[in-house]
Amino acid sequence: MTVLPYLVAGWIFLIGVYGLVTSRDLIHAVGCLAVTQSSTYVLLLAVGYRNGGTAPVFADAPTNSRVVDPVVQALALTDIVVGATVTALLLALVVQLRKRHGTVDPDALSELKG
Amino acid sequence: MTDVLIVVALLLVAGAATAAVLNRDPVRQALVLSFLGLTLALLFTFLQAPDVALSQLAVGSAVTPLMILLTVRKVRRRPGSGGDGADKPAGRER
Amino acid sequence: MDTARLLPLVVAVPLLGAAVLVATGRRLPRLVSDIVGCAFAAATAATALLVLFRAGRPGPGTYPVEWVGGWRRVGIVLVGDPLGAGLAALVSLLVVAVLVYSWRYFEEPPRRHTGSFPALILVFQAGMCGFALTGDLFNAFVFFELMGVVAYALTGFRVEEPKPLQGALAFGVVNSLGGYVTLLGITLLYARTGELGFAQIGRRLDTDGPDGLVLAAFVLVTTGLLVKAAAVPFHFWLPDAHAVAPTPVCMLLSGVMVELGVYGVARVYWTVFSGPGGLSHPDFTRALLVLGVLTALLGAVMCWQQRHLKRLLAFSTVAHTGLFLIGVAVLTPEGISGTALYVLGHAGVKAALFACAGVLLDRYATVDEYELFGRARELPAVGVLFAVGGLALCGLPPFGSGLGKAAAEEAAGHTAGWLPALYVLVSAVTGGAVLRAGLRIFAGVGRRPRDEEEGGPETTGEEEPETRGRLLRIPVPLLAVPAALLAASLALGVIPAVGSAVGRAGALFTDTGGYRRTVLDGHATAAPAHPPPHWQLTGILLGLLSAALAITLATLAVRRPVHTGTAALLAPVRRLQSGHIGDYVAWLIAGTALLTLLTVPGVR
Amino acid sequence: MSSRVRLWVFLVGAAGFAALFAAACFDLPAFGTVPHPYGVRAVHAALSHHTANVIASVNFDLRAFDTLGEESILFSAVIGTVVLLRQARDEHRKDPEPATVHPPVRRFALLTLPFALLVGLYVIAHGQVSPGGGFQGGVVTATALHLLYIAADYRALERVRPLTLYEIGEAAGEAAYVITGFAAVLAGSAFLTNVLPFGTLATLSSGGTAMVLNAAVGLEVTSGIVVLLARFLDQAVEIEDPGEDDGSPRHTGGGGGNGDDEREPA
Amino acid sequence: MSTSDGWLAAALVPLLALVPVLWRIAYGSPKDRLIGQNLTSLLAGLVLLLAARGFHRTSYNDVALVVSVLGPTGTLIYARFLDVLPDSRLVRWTALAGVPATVLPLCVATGPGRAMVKLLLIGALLIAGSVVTSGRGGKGGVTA
Repeated sequence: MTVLPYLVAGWIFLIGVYGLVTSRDLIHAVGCLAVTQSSTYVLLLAVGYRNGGTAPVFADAPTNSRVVDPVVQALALTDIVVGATVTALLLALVVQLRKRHGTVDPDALSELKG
Repeated sequence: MTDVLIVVALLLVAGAATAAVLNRDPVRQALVLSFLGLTLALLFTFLQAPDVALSQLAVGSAVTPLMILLTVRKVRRRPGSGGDGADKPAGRER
Repeated sequence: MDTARLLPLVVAVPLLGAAVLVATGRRLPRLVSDIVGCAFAAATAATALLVLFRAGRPGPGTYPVEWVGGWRRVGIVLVGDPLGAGLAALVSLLVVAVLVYSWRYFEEPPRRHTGSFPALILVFQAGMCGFALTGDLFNAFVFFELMGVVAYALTGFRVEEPKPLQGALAFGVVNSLGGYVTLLGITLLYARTGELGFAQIGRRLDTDGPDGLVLAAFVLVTTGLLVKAAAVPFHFWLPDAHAVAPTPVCMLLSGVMVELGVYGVARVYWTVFSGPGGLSHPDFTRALLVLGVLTALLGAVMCWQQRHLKRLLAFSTVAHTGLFLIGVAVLTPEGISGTALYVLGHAGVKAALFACAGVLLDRYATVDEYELFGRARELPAVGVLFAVGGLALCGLPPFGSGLGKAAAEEAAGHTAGWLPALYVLVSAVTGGAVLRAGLRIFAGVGRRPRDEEEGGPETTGEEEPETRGRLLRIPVPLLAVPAALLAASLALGVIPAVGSAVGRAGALFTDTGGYRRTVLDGHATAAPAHPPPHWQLTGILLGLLSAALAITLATLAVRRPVHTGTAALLAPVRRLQSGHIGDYVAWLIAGTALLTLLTVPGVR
Repeated sequence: MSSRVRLWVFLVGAAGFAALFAAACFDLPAFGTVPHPYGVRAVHAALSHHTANVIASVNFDLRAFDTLGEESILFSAVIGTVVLLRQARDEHRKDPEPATVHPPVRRFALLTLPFALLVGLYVIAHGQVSPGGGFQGGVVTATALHLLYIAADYRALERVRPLTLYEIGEAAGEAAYVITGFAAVLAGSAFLTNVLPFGTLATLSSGGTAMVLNAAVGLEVTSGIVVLLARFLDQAVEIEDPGEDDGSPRHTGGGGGNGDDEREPA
Repeated sequence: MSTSDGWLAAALVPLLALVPVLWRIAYGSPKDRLIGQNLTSLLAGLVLLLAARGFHRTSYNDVALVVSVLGPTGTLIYARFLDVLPDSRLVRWTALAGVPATVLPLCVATGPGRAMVKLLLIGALLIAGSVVTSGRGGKGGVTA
C-alpha cells in the first residue's frame, strides 16, 4: 500500500505509451495519449493524500479538520483541462488527415521522410 | 476501510487503462475510456478530491469519448479518396 | 508604477488582444484585424523591453520580481531577470516581425474567422513570454502546454494540405507526451519538497542529499524540456513540423520556441538542481554534452542531405540547438552568456532565412532545391538576403550569431579542447548547405541536379503556395522583414552594449544563491563580474574559418557530382526519420532511459 | 523502422523508465504521509480570504495565474479546432436527415434537459463553496445542451444553438478574466490581486474576485465546449468530403463495412 | 467497525461489481458493451452516495448528482452512434432493487432536510435514467 498508488501511476503511463508505439489507428493513438495522461492525475492526487484527511472544502466540515493537500487538486484540475483540449485538437487533426491522406493508419503515412 | 476502497479503485483504474490500450478498435476504446473516466472519478473521491472527480467525470466519461465517437463517425463514413486498401486499420472490424 | 507590476502584463496583454480579435473577428475586415494584432503584439514588446531595460540596468544585481495576486511565497512568482526578460523581449519583437510579414501572406484567411490567425499568434506570444518569465515549475508547465497547443494548431493551419497535418500530429503527440513526462517529474519534486517555486524547491532539496527520487525528477522534468528543444533522440518531430508549418509560424518555431526548451533546461538546472541536494555538475555536464554533441552532428549531417528548403533549415535548427545545449552543458557564466547571444543572433538569421524560403514558396509553389535550380535568378534581392543569411548562420563576423558562436565556443573550449572544432564544423556544414541551396536556386551555378535513384528516403519540396495564387510581384513586407531581421542580427554583434548586457545576464543567471535570495527574500545581490562576450582574435579567425569552409563546401557540392557512397552510408541514419508517430514515441522513451544512464553517477 | 524494431526500442526504453520510476517511488514518503508545507499555507490563505472551497481558492486566487494559462489553453484549442475543422474550399455541406426518436427516450431527454442545465449552473455557482466550479459546471452545462440532439436531431440542436453567440461568449469569458486581473493593477495592486470584499465564509457571495473569475471561467468553458462539440458534430453530420457527392455511385460497405453508415445523408 | 466503516464497506459491493462490468465492456458484443456502460454509471452513482455518507461529507453528493445526470445522457449518445439500445433486464433490476436499497437507508441515516431531498432526487434520476435507457427502445432510440 505504501507505494502501490505510485506504481499504478507508472504502469498506466507505460501501458499508454505501449499503446501509442504499437497503434495502427491514429484515433486509437489519441485515446492512448489520454490514458497516458491519466497517470499524471493519479500520481498528483496520490502525492497529495494524507491518511485520515478529508477534502479541503469547509462548507460542511469544521475549519480545523485534517485535510488533504488542496494544491495538487488544483494542479490536477488544470491538467485535466489541458488533456481534454489536447485530445480535441489532435482529433481535429486526425479528421483532416483522413480526408487528405485517405487513411488513419500511421504505417501508411509516408509524406515526410528522411 | 478507506484504504481498501482506494486499493480496489486503483486496481480497477489500472485494469481499465490496460483494457483501453488493448482495445484497438476506437469505438470499443471510447467505451472503455468512459469506464476509465468513471473509475478515476471514484478513485479521486476516495482520495478526498471531489473537485477533481467532478471534472474527470465531465471530461473523461462524457466529452472525450464523445469526441472520439464523432471522429470515428466522420472517418468511417466513406472510403478514402486515395484509398488502396491500406487505409483499413487493423481491428476495424468489430 | 513599479516595473515588477509590468511582468504579468507581458502575458496578459496579448491574451486580451486574442480575446478581442476572436470576439470581433468575424465582423472586422482583414486589414483591421491585422492592425489590431500588430498593435497588441507591439504593446507587449514595449512592455517587455521596458522590463528588460529596468532589469538590464547596470549596478547591483537586482531585478524585478512579482508575486502574482500579491501572494508572497504562496502564489506564483514572475522573475524579470535579464535573461528571462531578454527572451520575452526577443519573442515579442519576433512576433511583431512575423505579424508584419504575414500582413500580405495568407491571401485567403478562413472564412468568417479572419481574426483567428493573429489571435493564435498572440496567444503563442503570451505562452512563450510566460514561459520565459515564470519562476514557478507548474506554471512553467502550463505555459509549456500553452505554447504547444497553439503551435500544433498553427502547424496544421493549412488543412487542405496533407503534409502539414501529418507534421502537426507528430508534433502534437510527441510534445504532449513530453509535457506529461515533465509533469510526472514535477509531481515527484512536489512529493519530496512540497513546493512549486524554483527557488523554494531548490532550497528544500538542498536540505537533503541527492537520491534516486531527485535523479528521477531531474530526468523526467528535463525530458519534456529536451523534447521541446529537439535534442537527439527527441528531435524527430521538429523537421516534420517545421518543414510544413506556414512560413510565418516556422519563423517563430525555429527562431525562439525550440530555444525556449534549452532555456528551460538551463533555468531548471541552475535554480533547482545545481545545489548540493540536486544533481552534481559533472553529471549534468556529461549528460547534456553527450546529447548536445549528438544533436549537433546529426542535425548537421541531415541538414546537408536535404533538398526541401524548409526541411533543410529545420535540420539546421536541430544542429544549432545541439550547439546551444553544449553551451549550457559547460555550466559557466561565459557559456550561458555566449549561448544567449548566439540564440539572439540565430533567431534573427533563421527567421530571415525562413522568410526568404516563404517568398520562394509563394512564387514558385515549391521549395525544392532541385526544381528551383536557377529559376530565382529574377529575384536578386531575395538571393542576397539568402546568401547573407547563410553566411551569418555559419557565424561570420561581425554578426551577432558570430559573436555568440565565438563566445560559446571559447567557453566550451575550457571544458574540452575539441569542442571549438565541433562548433566550427557544424556551423560550416549547416551554413554550407544553405549557401549551396542559394547558389543553385538564385544563381543557377553548377550542373542541374537530377533526381537520383527512386525509393530512397526523401521528402521533396513540392508544396502549395500559402497565398491565394502564385505571387507575381513580391510585396514589400516579405522583403523588408528578413532585411530588418538580418540587420538586427548584425547590430547585436557590433553594438558593444549588447555584449556587456548579455554578459551580466549570464552572470546573474548562474548565480543560484542570488536568484533564490532575490526571489524569496527580496535581497539585492551584486552580480559576480565575468568578462562579457566580446570580439577576440581567435573568435574572429574561427568565424572566418567557418565561413570559408562553408563556401568551399557549397562550391564543391555544386561543382562536383554527389558522392553516392556517402549517401548510401548515411541512408540508415536518414531512414530513422521515418515520419511514423510510433517510432518517435519509442525514441522518446528510449531517450529517457539514455538520459538516466548518462546521469546515474559513476557511469562514464 | 519495422514494427518489431520499434517494439524493441520501446521495450529497452520502458525498462529504463520503469527502473528509474520504481527507484523514485521507493524513495518517496509512504502513501498518505507526504509532507505538504505549501498545502498548509494554501489552506490558511484560503480561509483568510473566506473561501470555503480551498481548491477553488487555489485556482482562482492563489494560483489564478495558472488558471489564466489554463483558460488560454482551452481558448486557443477551441480557436484551433474551429480553424482546423473549418469547411475546406473543396467541401460542401448537406442538411442532416431528420430523425424520429423513440417517445420514451424523447420524453426523458426533454425532461432531463432543463434539469441538467440547472445542475450545471448550480455546480458553477457553488464553485467557491462546495466541490465544483466554473470548469466542471461549464462542461456539464455544455454536455447537457446536447441532450437536445438525443431528444430530437441535429437540426433541432442547431436551431437553439446560435454558434456565433457562443464564440463571442468564449472570447468574452477570456477577456473578463484578463480584465479582472487588470482591474487589480488599476487599483494599485499586483495583477490578479483579490481586491473585492471577501464576504462571509461558505456563502455564495464569498471569495471576492475568486467568484468573478469563477463565473468568467464558467462562461468560457460552457461556450468553448459547445463550440468544440459543434465543430465535431458538423464534421460528422454535415460536412461532406471533397468528391463525396460528385455524381459517382457511392461506395457502400466502405470504411470497414460497419453499421455507422445508416445516418449518412442519402 | 464504526458506522462510517460500515457505509464504506457497503460501497465496496457496487465497486467490486464493476470488475465483471469492465470485462463485459472490454470483451463483450456491442450490445453487451452498451449495457456495461449503462451499468457503470448506475453502480458508480451508488458507490458515490455510500462513500459520501461514509466520509461524513454531504457535499460529495454533488458528484453523484452529476453522475446521475451525465450517465444516462452518455448512454443515449452512445446508443445513437452505435445504433443499438439493448433491452436489459439486468440494468432495470439493478436500478429498481439497488437504488432503493441504497437510498432509503441513507435517507433514514441522514434525517429529513435538504440533504435528504437531494438524495431522493439523485435516486429518482438514477432509476429513471436506467429504466429509460434499458427499455425496449429499439435501434439507438431512433425509430427510423
